[in-house]
Amino acid sequence: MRPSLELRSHTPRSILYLTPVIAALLTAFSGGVLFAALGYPPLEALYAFFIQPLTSLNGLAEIGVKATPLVLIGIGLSIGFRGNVWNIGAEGQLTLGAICGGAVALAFYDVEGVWLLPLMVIAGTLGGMAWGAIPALLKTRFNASEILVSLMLTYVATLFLSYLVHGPLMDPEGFNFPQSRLFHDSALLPTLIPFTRLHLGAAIALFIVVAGWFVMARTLIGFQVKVIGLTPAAGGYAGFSQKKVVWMAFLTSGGLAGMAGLFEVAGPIGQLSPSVSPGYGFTAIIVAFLGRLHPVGILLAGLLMALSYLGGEVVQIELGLPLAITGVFQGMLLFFLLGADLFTRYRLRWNRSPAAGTAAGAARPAEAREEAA
Amino acid sequence: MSPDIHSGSASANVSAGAVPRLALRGITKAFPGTVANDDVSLALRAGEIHALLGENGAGKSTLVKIVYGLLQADSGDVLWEGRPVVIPSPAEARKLGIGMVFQHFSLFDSLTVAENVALGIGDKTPMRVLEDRIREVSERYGLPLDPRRPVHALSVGERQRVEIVRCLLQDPKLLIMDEPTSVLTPQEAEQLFTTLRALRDEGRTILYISHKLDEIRALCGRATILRAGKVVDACDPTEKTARELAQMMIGSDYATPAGAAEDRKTGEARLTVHNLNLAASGPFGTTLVDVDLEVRGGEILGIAGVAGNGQAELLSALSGELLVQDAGSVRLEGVPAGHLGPRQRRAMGLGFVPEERLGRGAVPDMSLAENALLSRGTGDDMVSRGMIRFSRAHGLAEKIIDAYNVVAGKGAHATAKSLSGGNLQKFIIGREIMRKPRILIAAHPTWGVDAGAAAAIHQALMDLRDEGTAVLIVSQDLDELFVLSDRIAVMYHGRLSQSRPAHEATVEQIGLLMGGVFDTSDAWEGDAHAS
Amino acid sequence: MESFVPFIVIMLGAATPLIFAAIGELVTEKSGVLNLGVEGMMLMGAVSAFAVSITTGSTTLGLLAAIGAGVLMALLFGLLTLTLLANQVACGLALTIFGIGLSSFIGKDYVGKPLDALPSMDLGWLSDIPVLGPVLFSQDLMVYAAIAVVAAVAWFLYHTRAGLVLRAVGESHHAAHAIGYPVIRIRYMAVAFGGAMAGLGGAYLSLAYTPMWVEHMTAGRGWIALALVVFATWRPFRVLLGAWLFGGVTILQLHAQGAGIAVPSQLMSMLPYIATIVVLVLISRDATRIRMNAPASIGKVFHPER
Amino acid sequence: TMPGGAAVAQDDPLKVGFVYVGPVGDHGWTYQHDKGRQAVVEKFGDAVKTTYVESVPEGADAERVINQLAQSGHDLIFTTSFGFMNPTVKVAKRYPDVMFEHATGYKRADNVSTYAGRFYEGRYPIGVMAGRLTESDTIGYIAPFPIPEVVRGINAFTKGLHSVNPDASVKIIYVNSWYDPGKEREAAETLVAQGADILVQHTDSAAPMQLAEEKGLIAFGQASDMSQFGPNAQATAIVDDWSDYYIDRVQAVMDGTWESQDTWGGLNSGMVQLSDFGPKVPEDVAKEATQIVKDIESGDLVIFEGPIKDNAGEVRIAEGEAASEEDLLSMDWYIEGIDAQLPKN
Ligand SMILES: Nc1ncnc2c1ncn2[C@@H]1O[C@H](COP(=O)(O)OP(=O)(O)OP(=O)(O)O)[C@@H](O)[C@H]1O
Ligand SMILES: Nc1ncnc2c1ncn2[C@@H]1O[C@H](COP(=O)(O)OP(=O)(O)OP(=O)(O)O)[C@@H](O)[C@H]1O
Ligand SMILES: [Mg+2]
Ligand SMILES: [Mg+2]
Repeated sequence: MRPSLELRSHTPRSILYLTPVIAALLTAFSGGVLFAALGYPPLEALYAFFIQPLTSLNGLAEIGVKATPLVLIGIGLSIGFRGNVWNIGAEGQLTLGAICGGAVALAFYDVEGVWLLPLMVIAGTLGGMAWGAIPALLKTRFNASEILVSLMLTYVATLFLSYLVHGPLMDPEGFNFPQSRLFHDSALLPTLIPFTRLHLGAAIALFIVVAGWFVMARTLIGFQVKVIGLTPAAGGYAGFSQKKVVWMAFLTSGGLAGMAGLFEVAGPIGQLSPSVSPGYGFTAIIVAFLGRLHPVGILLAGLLMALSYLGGEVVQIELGLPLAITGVFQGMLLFFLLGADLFTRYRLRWNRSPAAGTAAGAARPAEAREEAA
Repeated sequence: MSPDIHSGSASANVSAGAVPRLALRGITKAFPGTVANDDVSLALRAGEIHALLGENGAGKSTLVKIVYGLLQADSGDVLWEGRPVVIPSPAEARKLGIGMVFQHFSLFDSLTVAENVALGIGDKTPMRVLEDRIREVSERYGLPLDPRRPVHALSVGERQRVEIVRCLLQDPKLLIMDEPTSVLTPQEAEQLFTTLRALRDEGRTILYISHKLDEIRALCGRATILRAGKVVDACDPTEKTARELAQMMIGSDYATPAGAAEDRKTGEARLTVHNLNLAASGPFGTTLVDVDLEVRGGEILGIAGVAGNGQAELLSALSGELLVQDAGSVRLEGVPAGHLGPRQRRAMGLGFVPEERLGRGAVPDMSLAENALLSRGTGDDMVSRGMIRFSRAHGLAEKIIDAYNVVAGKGAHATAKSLSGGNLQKFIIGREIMRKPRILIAAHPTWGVDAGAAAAIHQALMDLRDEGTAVLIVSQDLDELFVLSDRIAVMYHGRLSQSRPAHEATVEQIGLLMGGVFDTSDAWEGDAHAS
Repeated sequence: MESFVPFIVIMLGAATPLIFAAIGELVTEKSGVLNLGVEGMMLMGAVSAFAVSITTGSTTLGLLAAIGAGVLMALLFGLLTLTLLANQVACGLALTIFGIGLSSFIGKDYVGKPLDALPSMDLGWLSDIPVLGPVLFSQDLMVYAAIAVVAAVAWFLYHTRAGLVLRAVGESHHAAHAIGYPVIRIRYMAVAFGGAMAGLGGAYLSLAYTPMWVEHMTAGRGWIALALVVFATWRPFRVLLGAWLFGGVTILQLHAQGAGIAVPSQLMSMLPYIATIVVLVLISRDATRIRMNAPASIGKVFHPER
Repeated sequence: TMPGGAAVAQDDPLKVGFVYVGPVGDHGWTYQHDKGRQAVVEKFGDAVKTTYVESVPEGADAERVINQLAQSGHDLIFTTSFGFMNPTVKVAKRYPDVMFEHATGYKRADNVSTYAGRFYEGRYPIGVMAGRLTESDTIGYIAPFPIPEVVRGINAFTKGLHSVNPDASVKIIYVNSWYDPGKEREAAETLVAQGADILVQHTDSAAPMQLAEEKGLIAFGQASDMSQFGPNAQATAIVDDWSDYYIDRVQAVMDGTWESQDTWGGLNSGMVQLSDFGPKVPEDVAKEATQIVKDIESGDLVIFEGPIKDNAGEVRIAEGEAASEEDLLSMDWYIEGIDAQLPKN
């Protein structure tokens, strides 16, 4: 008997729900072993990592805060990924969103009004779109790889933000420290739960999840993206324009990333500073794939990712685990989740091993189908 | 070892004909939901060309993949020259002396012809030497190939040649060919048969799969017939008519479409191409030069030609996948359309069946319901206000499946890739015809499709014509063109000949034109104007 | 000329870790696998090389350790993506997170410890030749090794049978499988080579360029290496060109700053990235050429059935 | 110490939290803060329980981390990066009973102190040493970002340099990173190629020091004593030493005497120190530098004393005046004699 993998023609729901549980259990087990081996109490550590952040309202709200940009960006990226458009520069688009939205807030730093926040959201979204438009343009016009262009533009965006907060957008009363004025109240996102930081952006992210699902599952545009992504030639046959899909993917993902950036500065940060994102644009790529490019999956994956960051902080605080160990642990969690995905697409089958080779020339060589192993 | 086709090394090994070269005993192979091969037994002798017949999905490809080591049988034995063997991989199969030409090409687009061949033959011949050998062998068998060209620049027909040449270079004792001639001109096919007969006379065994029954009758000494994975019959095909063979495959009779009527009444010109010029899109593409054609309502125009002579470019220019500078050079019902994309042209009543069914005509990983949407635009009732009405798409798919006898396990939910090629072809043709197009363009409508399905497709095309649609068929299969077309034209090096009524043309004439022999064409062009 | 020579010398050094990592990734990608975990593998290479060198006193062992660590990381990636068929993009990113964590964990005790730099080659009179001497004959060995690896990879890919097979697997795994090549095994080897080279790239940083260990000392060079592969349109010698361009523009803007140019430093620091984009645009016009070199099955999961 | 306070600490240790912007393994800024933390642990033993969270990004995460520390019962929290200023102030409002210490910022509250080192004080004597030691009259200066803290250092350094060697010039390169060994090395190499024979850095890694060692040049270390990376090259290093301050503040909390204050510790506080002189520093130069340090400590030497012009010729600090704390804190101009322009809006 040797195991082999067989493509499933369809995935039973039970498997779909079971695999993350199995992955979590595997992570818990090997994480426990890891913690124990390093001399930390395993159960306590696991509790602190996975459960403790969930035990308070504030903790839950914080997960929402952390997950908001991940989910927003993840949804945008997933649309592109499905259409084979590889935007890996969401971090840069996020930064531009923060810059543009933030600039609006600063331009009206002494003018209050209910119109200000919507204006900022629009500016942030447009900023992200504009930054996304560059790789889209270079891709469609000059065939330049969007992967490379979007990645490089991330560095440019970060440096640009740094330049702005060291110069034009610097707080004039801030002793020349590199940050902007604090936004006033009407430029800040209202919070959803009092005494927490959970802000309106989280609700909008939820709405985007639903909208993302609707677009991909129900609309012609979503259908076009999927067709082009799966089979570009069929897209050409159908008359769907590949360029349009590139544009639409970049404008959507750039716009959502820009919105996420604006939500960060108008939400928990409240000003422009040299670093507005701890790499949300990159983490969101993992989130998108962990969520199997499906909006609901992305929502769950975003929440889990957020939890893993919070858990990492809790174990540092409660048990004194260095960040290095949490990084290792986080890596493990991701690996197990990604690995377990296997069983949603394939079924393990135990094959009868083929009759032992009898012919001289055809004794099973090393090249035997080891792929199946 | 330095294999050479004419070394005769294979025949030296042939002892008496007593031991079959390859014997299969009780081969069974099941896939989820299907038993592709059910207790199949078969013996191939040295020096014979043996046909494997069966409808689409009968299990032919599966069986030969087992022999070539690509699949492992669930049970049963393989005996090579009397000894039981396990063939775990193609490399081992090649070591035994088994070669295979694949139905679906296993070529590498970005590599050159020579590199592709080198990969397939598994010895360490220096590239220079190999290139020379390729040139030599390919010319000898009338399959001209430039070893340095990258495969992505080759037409389908040329790619098929690469597969064949790659195989021939291996000096195989058993050569498996899964539908090798579907893209060759009659002359090319004839050349190949000559080659295959020569190979047979050297003592090699050829296992030959084809849906072209006349071909099998002309070439093969024995035939084994598969139906639903089981061996149902064996015969000497030279003693049977094509119709008898087809009946053995299907297990019942089928209807042949009525041939083209002479002098049918045609309507207005629906598709007019005038002075169409199109620069080659890639370095190895074909430039279209001054192409003129006209298709009227109620007639079928057939375009013959060897793959790679500009048909692909012409089809793209007609479908709208490639736009042309001069909008007026392509007119749909008189309206300039050269600048319009596929969706706009569809809205004007154009239907289009592309050459590649899987991967162009259909998205492999999508369901038939979704694939039914592929050629539906905003104008149809499948989409309203940018939203897709899936229940209608589903209904449409079901309707196509019913009307065209598409065999699909899960009906409209089945993915396109789970259908056999023939069934998928029926689905796509059905999808286009159901739109009631005013103009239909179909490329290679029955390539690789079994006789029963081909007849059904032909009938559907003729019915459409009779309803008044203008139909343009591009095909290499002259039999098909003669059955369907009212007029036939030939494409060669990016130019299209004048058309002439099908009943006035002969296969020989057209075959020569396809090969670029124009001696007869002047006379033909002269009287083509009259029609 | 006076300042041109040191300029080239600095550029060669700056480009070296990028060249190692990028050429490894190029081979990986040529086999059809996209491993975004270069940064993580580089860090593991850097820390292992440093730890082993400092404990054993042997640079050779350090380099071997870097190769070993890179290979192990790569095999972990291979296990997930090739055997367990997980998504390559996500696994690569996860590998980076994992590598950052693990390297800083391993490196805890090595922070702040000095190590002697790799000796520069001193070829006597050769190094004293004006202009050519310093450029060609005064670097440490790994600078030359990186260039040699690029040449070797180019030769391997385009002049050996194994290279042909590797390209074929990256072009179409189904076709390669159909004619009998062990797709998965070949990809494992390519991925492992990528890991080994990323490890060396990291080792160059921690042993030669800045002989020390600090956490996350690669500072994003793994990402640049990934971008260089795309920039090079999967052609080995263009990797050199890209790395030199990137390194060159970096040094150039530092030069300009040192010379007191009145442009904000952040804007100056953007130059290498912008230059890379501009050159990419210029060389991307010819889609056919790119198509000829880009591995068509990159990032796609291969399973022998279909 | 009050016996009572000590007794309380015995059975219920004082919880002290540290929020770091980098990894403790950066061997620079964060590394030195963590050394301070370790000194606290060493000093108080079981009477304290310290916690740290490293690599906390300046942004939305900082507030959460600080909040979590406050929420989980920490009595005293050090937030050690400028970017943590606003989050610290926000959290402090929510937890009036918790005491906060923010490094390098300017916002204070009843329960928020600020503290920073006058690192520029160390840079003046370094400038003097550089002026004496340079032969090419070109100094290379590797800087992270053009913020007041860094500009102040450059100005102090240049002032010291020109006080003894008016011909020497300073070449400045910003690498836009606090620590990226590779980039710092490239900057250092570039400066050397441009003629610098002395390297000064305000970035954290030892890469420039290593390069100086390799090339037989002289360099000044930053944040910590880097002599192990440049046993010959290091002339001296500006060492951040937070130990005493941290011990004092913890003690103050234990004693119940903690009050919000602003500490800007210079050479005389021990927060800023110069490490031992290296082998390439001649006796007389060492003596001179030591004397200058003494003068600064005693207040006899005021570094930014008028008249001081910026490099565009505008008088920034009038004759007879010394720069105010605010002038220093917000310094955004280069001093006369620096042949470069500071990027301005
Ligand atoms: N990999 C597979 N997974 C599942 N089913 C398969 C697979 N390969 C073949 N089958 C099924 O096995 C049956 C036989 O397929 P096969 O390809 O052998 O038919 P065929 O005789 O070659 O048909 P055609 O004339 O169209 O080439 C079909 O019903 C097909 O659906
Ligand atoms: N997941 C699947 N589920 C069901 N059937 C499958 C699946 N994958 C492949 N098949 C079947 O496997 C066969 C693949 O064999 P192959 O590639 O030779 O095509 P074919 O049937 O011979 O096509 P053609 O009609 O063009 O000759 C298809 O016929 C298809 O029906
Ligand atoms: Mg078949
Ligand atoms: Mg078939």
